[in-house]
Amino acid sequence: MSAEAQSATLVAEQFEDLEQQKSADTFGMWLFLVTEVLFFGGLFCGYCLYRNVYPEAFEAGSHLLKVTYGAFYTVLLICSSLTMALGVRAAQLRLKTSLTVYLILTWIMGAAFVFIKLRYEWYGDYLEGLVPGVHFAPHGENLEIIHHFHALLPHVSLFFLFYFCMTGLHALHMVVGVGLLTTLLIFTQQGKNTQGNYYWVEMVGLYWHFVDIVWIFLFPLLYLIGGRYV
Amino acid sequence: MFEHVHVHPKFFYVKVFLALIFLTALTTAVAYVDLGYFNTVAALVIAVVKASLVVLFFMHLKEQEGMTRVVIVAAVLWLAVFIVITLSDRFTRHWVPSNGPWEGSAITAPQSE
Amino acid sequence: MSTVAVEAPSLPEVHYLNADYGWRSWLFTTDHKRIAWLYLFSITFMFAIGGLAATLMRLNLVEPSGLLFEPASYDKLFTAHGLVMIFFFLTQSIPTVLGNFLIPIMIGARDVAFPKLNLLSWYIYVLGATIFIISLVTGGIDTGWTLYTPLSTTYANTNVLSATVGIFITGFSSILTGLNFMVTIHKMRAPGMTWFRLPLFIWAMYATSVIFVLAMPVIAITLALIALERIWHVGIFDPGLGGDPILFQHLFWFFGHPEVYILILPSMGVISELVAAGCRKRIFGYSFVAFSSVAIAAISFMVWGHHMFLTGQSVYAGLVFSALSFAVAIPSAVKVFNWTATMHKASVSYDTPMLYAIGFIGLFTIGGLTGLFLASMGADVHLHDTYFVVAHFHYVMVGGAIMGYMGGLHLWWPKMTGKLYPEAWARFACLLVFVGFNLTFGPQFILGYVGMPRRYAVYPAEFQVLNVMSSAGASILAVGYVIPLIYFAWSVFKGPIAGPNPWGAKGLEWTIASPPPTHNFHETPIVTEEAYAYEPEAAHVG
Amino acid sequence: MALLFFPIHPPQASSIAVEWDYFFYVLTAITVFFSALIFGLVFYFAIKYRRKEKDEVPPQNEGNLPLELAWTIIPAGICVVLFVWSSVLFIKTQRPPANATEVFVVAKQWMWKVQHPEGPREINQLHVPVGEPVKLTMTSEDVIHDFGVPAFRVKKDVVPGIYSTEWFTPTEVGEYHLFCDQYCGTGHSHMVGTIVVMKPDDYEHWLASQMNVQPMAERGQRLFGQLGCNTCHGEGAKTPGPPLQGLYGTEVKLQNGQTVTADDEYLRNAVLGPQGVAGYPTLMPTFQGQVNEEEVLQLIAYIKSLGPPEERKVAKQ
Repeated sequence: MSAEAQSATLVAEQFEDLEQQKSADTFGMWLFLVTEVLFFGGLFCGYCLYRNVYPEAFEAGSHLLKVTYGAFYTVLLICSSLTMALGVRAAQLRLKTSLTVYLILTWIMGAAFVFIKLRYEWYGDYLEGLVPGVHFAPHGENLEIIHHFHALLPHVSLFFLFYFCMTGLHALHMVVGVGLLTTLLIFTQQGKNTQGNYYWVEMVGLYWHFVDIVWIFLFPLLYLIGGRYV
Repeated sequence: MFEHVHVHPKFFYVKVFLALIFLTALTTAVAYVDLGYFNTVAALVIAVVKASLVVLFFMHLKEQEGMTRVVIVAAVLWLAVFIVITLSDRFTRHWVPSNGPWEGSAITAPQSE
Repeated sequence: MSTVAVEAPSLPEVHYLNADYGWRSWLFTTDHKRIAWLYLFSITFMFAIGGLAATLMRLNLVEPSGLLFEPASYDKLFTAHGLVMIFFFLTQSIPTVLGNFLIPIMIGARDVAFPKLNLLSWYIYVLGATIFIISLVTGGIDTGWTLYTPLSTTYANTNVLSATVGIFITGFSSILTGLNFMVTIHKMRAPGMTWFRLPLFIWAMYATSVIFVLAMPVIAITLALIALERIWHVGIFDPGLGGDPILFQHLFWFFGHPEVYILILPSMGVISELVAAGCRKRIFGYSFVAFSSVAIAAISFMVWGHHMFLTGQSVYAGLVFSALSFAVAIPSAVKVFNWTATMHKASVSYDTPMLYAIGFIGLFTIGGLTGLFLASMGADVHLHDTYFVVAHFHYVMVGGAIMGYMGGLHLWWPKMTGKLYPEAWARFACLLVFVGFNLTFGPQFILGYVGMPRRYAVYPAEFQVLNVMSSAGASILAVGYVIPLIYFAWSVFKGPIAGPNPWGAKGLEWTIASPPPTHNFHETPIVTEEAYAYEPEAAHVG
Repeated sequence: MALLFFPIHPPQASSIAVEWDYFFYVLTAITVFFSALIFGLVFYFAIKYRRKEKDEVPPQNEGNLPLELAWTIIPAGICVVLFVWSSVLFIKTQRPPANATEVFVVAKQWMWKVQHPEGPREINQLHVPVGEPVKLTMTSEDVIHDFGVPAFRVKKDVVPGIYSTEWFTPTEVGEYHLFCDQYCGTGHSHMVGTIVVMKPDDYEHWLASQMNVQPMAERGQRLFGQLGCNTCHGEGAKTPGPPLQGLYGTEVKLQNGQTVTADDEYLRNAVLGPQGVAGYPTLMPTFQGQVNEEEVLQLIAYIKSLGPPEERKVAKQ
């Protein structure tokens, strides 16, 4: 079978066969995601601590965020996860055209996420003086709550510290993801992903879904909990 | 080689997708109702369910070998240990241990001034 | 079946060292054995820097008022010593040199699972180390290796930022190495190489890799937060802005304590190999030793608070941490007893690797037992942050980790180079290390008990005699480390040819030529026996 | 113990030191015993079973389950005993007796600033009477320090933003080292001082000899006026804030519904970053930056002097 010969060229020399290579690569990817869990974990730990120490301040901070953005991103990322999953399916079935379409859709949604986040949400936050630290001085909407508890101000700043760190780190991962998708698209055009070795697509998919999961937690933690009904 | 790989129908993914969208709407809606402490619980439970859906079905964890599952569980467990113990320190920091039965009056002087 | 060479051995015609020539063949190599060499050179360089800093520190402490330096310079020296030794030498030492060289060979693979990633790890390491060295020579850093906030974030005005960037980058090198090793051990084992046929070194390296993967990301994010706080003063660790400086210690030690097991676990693995080879005997209680490595790795993540008993940490959290810290002593004790029992009715060789192993067992026992003092909250009230702590962790890190590393280098040097080192010199150096080490750090236990705090550039006069003893020991120790450097270099060019199995030891690495061919095995080996399957003479003769 | 050229034993000058040393000796005995055991066995085996022929291979064995269990369970048992003992000892060191004399310590790079409630202030020195428990309430103005007294076998980190406490009962008259044990920057090794333990008479004499002393509470009262705290917290203030008389030690209900005890730490936070108290408008500005840690302690001393919780009556100054 020619597939046999073809796969032989795909196997790196340290592996016995494609099966071993695939399972090693996939396991490696999962391990990488584990390191990512703990990488974000440090921030989540800090967030949990301060949220419990300064609950009012964190709720006030959450109140200053625009939930529309958060919900929109969540839907956007879930959609992109769907197209990514369908992309992996297309690669499994060796459908080059559908794979390309799904990858482009995912790419567009990922890029849109990053663009909207930076251009509109973060820039808006910046204009409203929500950048944490010694210059923290909110002057946008919904500030009654802060005026009510003006002593909370430094602690609200802590909330925004976590907000920027966590969403920033997440956005950084999105940028990397979009880069990976670009590479995948090029490979797909060269026909590399639809000849049986779909697992490159699968691994980028794993990464993409992981980044989606991080957002699934960030959305309620930052935009929702306690901040909506005050 | 890869012929035995299991390919799910498209609808399989769409079902998961719809569930995720529904849960997103649900968590947002719940956040607008003041349930006190329960708001946090609800938000976290929904987030965990959503994450599990993604991991199990989009990421095919269900079809991964046992070791991968162990690794994922271990990572989450480790993170939980990390956060729980750190928080437990912060919130018991002001607890002063009470008198133990082992203590004589030599160390703890009478409690009045 | 002992295969001690009878006829004069000769080098194989083609092996990994002469398969290719030129700097490109080294700097762009993906051969795990050559990458091991790249690491060996770079970490030896870092060890020299860290050792130099230690020598200068000990020299300074000869006088109570400081012989050479102002406190500001002394502070930079001990910070450089700690950071270099922990992050740029010990973390890499056994995993990246011996681990890289041996893991694929021991499990019967052609290479690690991701050879390019392996090389990338080295480049990341070099990048991080370079940035760190630049930050040292352009002014240094004076926060102590623990980088406690708010000192490191607000008050120190040295190169904290560039140094943390260097460490941050290096951390990713370790993460990738750990990931690579885990996948290799899981997926690349030769047919028949089941988990319980693995050499104990592999078990130890596996446990270490787990810690790399789980702990290193946390220090990365912690360092990033330090950088953030230093640049923008966002207040996360600043009590004035509502931050909690103790949170930093949690984040740091959640990484930091597993980190010290990253340093000692590989060494324990090496010692198992040294004892087995030096005694020609299966390790007593193989599965207990194997599982104790895993147990140590697991518990090591839940004991970090014993560094914080006196920080104002909750007494209740302290109790949990203390109990778990005692618990981690037990698997370590199990290992020591098993190594000792292995020597019972064995054939104990006096070759240098076995001498290092004997030294390790004794010194690690002392290091481990003195750890009990610090795991108990009551004793820690007095001993915390004194020289007792310094002595304790040097018994584990130097008496343990470095003894293991040196012993391992001596055992596998013939495999790595195909040449033998001069045995007499090696034994002499080992003796010097043992004596010098005890003279250096033994008195520090007393110093700590008497109350001398660590990180003091000047100290009350009554501590002088003990400090002079310690400094004298350090100079002997330094000589003990320089001698191997010389004879190892000599042996590469002039050493006698070793042959494939100079020790008559068991294990896949001894079945192939020394130095091994590029892909280790001409045919994938099929493993049919357990590790350390030494066959007694009777069976052999019959 | 001056048997040798160097000290091998720190002075034993507090009530805890005796207990501590006892525990330490037991630990040392265990360490010496097991180290000697392992060293002895290793050397004995190394000599007795040395390799006699070049290609000798000894008989093999697999291990021994009872032996494995023995050396797992025996160390575990020892560990349990040590854990319980050490934890009891530790808890004793963490809970000051109620009748302890209070002394306030503020650490900064690189000195120890000590205030006695009676008024005397010291730098890098602490005078205490022998035989009486002393409780230190400590905080830092900058980085983390550590107040360590080897002769008393006590130490505790001094953390900015937190009041940490440490206590001891000196048992021997003399002068002892005070060390900063937590690395705190360039001057770390110069952040040392002396603890002077005096006979009670001498101590009284020393207290009396301190010139121009004003008790901490009085200083606090003066500050109270200077900072304008009277405007809201004084008697018959126009914009009423919560009354402070008899506040110390009582339960305070906050606007967020929580109830906290008005202890030192709460009062410090209330001065530096006020939280709304239930029933009052949140008008109070933060005093962060306007008062230093020593002054906060004086304010607290003043509030404390306004009467114990039982008697909610106005203490007229």
